[in-house]
Amino acid sequence: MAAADERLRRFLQPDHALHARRTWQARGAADTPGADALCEIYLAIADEQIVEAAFAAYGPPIVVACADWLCEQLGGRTIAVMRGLSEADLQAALALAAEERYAGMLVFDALQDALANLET
Amino acid sequence: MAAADERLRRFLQPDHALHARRTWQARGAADTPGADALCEIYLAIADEQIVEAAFAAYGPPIVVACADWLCEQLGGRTIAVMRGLSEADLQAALALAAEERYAGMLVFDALQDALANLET
Amino acid sequence: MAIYLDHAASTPVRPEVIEHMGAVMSEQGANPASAHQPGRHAGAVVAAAAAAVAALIGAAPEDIIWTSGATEAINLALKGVLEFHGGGHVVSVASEHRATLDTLSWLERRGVRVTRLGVDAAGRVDASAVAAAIEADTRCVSIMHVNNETGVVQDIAAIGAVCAEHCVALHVDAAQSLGKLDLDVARMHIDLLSLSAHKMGGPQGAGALWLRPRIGLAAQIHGGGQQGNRRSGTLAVAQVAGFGCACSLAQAEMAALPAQLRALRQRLWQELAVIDGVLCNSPVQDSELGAPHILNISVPGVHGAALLTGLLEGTPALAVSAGSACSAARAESSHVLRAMGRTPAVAAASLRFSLGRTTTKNDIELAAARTRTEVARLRALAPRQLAVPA
Amino acid sequence: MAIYLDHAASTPVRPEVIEHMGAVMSEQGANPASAHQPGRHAGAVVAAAAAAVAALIGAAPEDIIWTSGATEAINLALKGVLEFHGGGHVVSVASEHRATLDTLSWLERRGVRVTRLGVDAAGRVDASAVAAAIEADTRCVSIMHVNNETGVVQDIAAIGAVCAEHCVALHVDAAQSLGKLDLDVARMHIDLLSLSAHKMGGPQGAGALWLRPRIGLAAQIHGGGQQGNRRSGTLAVAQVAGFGCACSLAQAEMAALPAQLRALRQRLWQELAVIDGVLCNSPVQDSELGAPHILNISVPGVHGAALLTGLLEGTPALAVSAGSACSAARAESSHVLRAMGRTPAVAAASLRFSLGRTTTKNDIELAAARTRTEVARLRALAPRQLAVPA
Ligand SMILES: Cc1ncc(COP(=O)(O)O)c(C=O)c1O
Ligand SMILES: Cc1ncc(COP(=O)(O)O)c(C=O)c1O
Repeated sequence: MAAADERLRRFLQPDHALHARRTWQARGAADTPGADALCEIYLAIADEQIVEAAFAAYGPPIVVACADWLCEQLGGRTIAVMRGLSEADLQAALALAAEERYAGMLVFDALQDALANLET
Repeated sequence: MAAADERLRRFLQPDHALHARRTWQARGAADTPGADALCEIYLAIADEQIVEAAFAAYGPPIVVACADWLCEQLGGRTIAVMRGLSEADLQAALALAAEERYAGMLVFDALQDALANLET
Repeated sequence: MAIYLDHAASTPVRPEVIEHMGAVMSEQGANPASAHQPGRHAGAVVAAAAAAVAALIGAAPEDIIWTSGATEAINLALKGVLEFHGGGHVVSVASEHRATLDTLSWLERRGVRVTRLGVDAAGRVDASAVAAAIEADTRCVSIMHVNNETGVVQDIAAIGAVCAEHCVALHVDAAQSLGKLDLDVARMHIDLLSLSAHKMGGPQGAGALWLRPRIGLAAQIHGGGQQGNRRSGTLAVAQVAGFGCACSLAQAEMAALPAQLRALRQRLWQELAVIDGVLCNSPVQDSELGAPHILNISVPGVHGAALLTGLLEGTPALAVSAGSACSAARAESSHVLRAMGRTPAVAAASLRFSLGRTTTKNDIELAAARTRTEVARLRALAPRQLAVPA
Repeated sequence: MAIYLDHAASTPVRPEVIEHMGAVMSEQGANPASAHQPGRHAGAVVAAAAAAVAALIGAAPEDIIWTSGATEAINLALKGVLEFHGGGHVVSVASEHRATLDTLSWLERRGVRVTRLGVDAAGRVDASAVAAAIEADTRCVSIMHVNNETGVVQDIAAIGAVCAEHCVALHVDAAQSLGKLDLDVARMHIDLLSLSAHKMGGPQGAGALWLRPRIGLAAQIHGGGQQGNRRSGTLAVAQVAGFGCACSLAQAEMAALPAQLRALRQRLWQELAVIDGVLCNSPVQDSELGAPHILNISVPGVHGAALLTGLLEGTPALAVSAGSACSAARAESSHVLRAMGRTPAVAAASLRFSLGRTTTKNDIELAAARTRTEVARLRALAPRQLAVPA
């Protein structure tokens, strides 16, 4: 029940939606094969540390909830620590059902893409 | 509706059930093929006139109603007039359905039997 | 007002149930299949009702399939199992309710083979006869718990053990026993159980089929896919809630109601036993063999239709029923009594008195007195050779 | 409390109906099949209800067969006609309700041939297409009056004339039109008509099949032989009475209610039409083509499941439904909208608002405002390339 409430809250009132109040150092995107869900992750970075992360997303509510959860985890972490973050954590935190796993993969794919963009 | 009421009244409270308050000059009986209904007609006769008629019956309610109706018709009639009485009158008076005609035939058969017994 | 002793045909809805249904209808307007909040509230009402029904039969709520009554449940059980298996063989009993017998005839016309076991003079079927009738492709044994005409109780636990041993699904028609006799699907080895609400204080038009998990069943009403695709059609939330409410009330009274009914029925039989020649078609002597609420008698020497009409239309009017209101000559007398070996004439002159929670001692005494009077009147009307009981 | 705009899924039972059903349950405890006085009283209640339902469709009361809802009625109509004829061919339409489509698929697996006609962009089927599809052994044409997702109205009178000319029975699913549009079985040449009570103020779990005399129909639920052997099972007297009561009330309001609903729906559309790119899937322009109570829209560029969840769970909560809550990617979007030629993505992003007798102008305005806000929120959340409608 707690996970269900959290999922709903993150969908209805995400704290980490993309905004224009700062410039972002990296942007990554991913989509699902059927293109029914899209996710972008934006990172603001200073001194090897993520100052803030934000997302834009199109898809079922669980996609928004996953993106919001991920951005919350990212804020304040060093890039090294962040690399240790796993999909399993997300699955556990939001109690993803088997048919919802794609949402977790999607937001992590977007994050990987952002990191790749950062490195280049 | 009137006929339905009359049928029910004659079954529940027949006026002409057999009683022992007088002697009867003739008795006739009839039954249905399956023996599921039986009727006896009793006649008390004086001066070629039927003083009173009564019945005994076993069978569905309609048999009792028909017997009661017939006995009422018979009372006070001369034997000659009585012979003019027909099953059609009974069918009309009690609104017999096709599957109830047997009851009319049954009581008239019992009457014929009584008249035959009278003549011998 | 007629003296109502036809509770086995339908018993009045309990006031608590009427009130609950009214509240549900006033507060819950939604379709329980809907994802929105009002829909989920309606769904919660259904879930609570499922828990109440399931508790009364020792089952899990999720295995309840709601139907429009026991007739539909029985049709679903028998057609559903046989369609799932693509045909086969069924074992049942000659004295079952029409819902079973007519469904089996329908299946027979489609190639299903049906064995209809006979019953003994008390109306019981033997578990060993069931065992002997099971064939290699027997898909289902279908037996009623309590007979609706005589109240005779079948030994479901023994039959269930036989079915379990042979790995054949057992379907039980419990329309007349729910809330009157203990029902435990695990202990009795039942696989499918048909229930009806209106025989035990719930609303007419509500019933259920309980289905043991993993029993294969093909749906019989197709459409929106409600109830896990086992029975389509919008759920009747208030009906289901009323059924659940009646089950909760019944469960609380299981300790007292059967004994109360049994005592009244015993009293009724005492008062009717004085009728010359009267026969009892219900097992009144042995309280294990007879359901508490049904007393079936035959009155030889009195025409069945006349007796019934006399009681129904006389004063005070009784509301009772006949095994069959039809005449013996037309060979339409009760198939149940004939299966028990009664002659057509005796079967035709039968009366069923059935008692309910609201039945009083006064009802019983008035009904017995009225019956005695009517029998005496009809016997007096009959020709001499019939005046003594046949 | 959610703003309830899902009356096409189920509309609240009218207070008069609840009261009437409570009175019937309190006063009538008997089985209407019983010969005794309480049974006859129950039978009279049923007869009065049949008269009320029949009056609303221009039919005779004795031709009403009571069922547990439109789903059962549709199953009975289609299976009953095809079983009676021992197979054959059926003509129907791709955008029918699941109760029709799934029953036809079941029949197809048993050798019945089915033609499913397409519809135009508005969702209408052409009477000439029906005529062209009729074959020598066509037993039945089955078409819904009002589509439950879009509200589009089929020209039943024209289709009925075609069927009459070809001597083929016409079955109409009127679950969504009863009490909202004129229904006249004679004028429209209807032979079988499926009805549901809970879409028009009656109880859930009550419905009827009206059957033109002399149309051959095989029963689908077997048993006690109630309803002239056409549908067995104890009649649910209170349910039937509630349905009858709802029909009487509806008949008195037929002059006013449709116009009232139509005006509210028009208002709702005006308030939603300002959404960038919004598409209307209901024929709002032509009042002949659309039922008064249904408005279906698609909002491109917004994910359907997100929009629905946002509306259902946000504040104030709306109770609306989607043509389908499933995602376009899984190709499970509304079969109705896809039959009308909408892309899967557009079909997946659809919302159905359905209005009822109790809907107020305030409901409409709040719902429209809430929808606009939610669409704006979700569009703002979406990646740039999607921020403009697709
Ligand atoms: C033993 C038995 N089975 C089945 C039924 C049918 O139940 P329902 O009236 O709920 O269809 C009844 C009652 O009519 C019954 O007594
Ligand atoms: C057009 C249509 N047909 C049939 C049905 C099924 O009706 P019921 O819920 O009474 O089974 C519905 C509603 O679900 C409907 O909208």
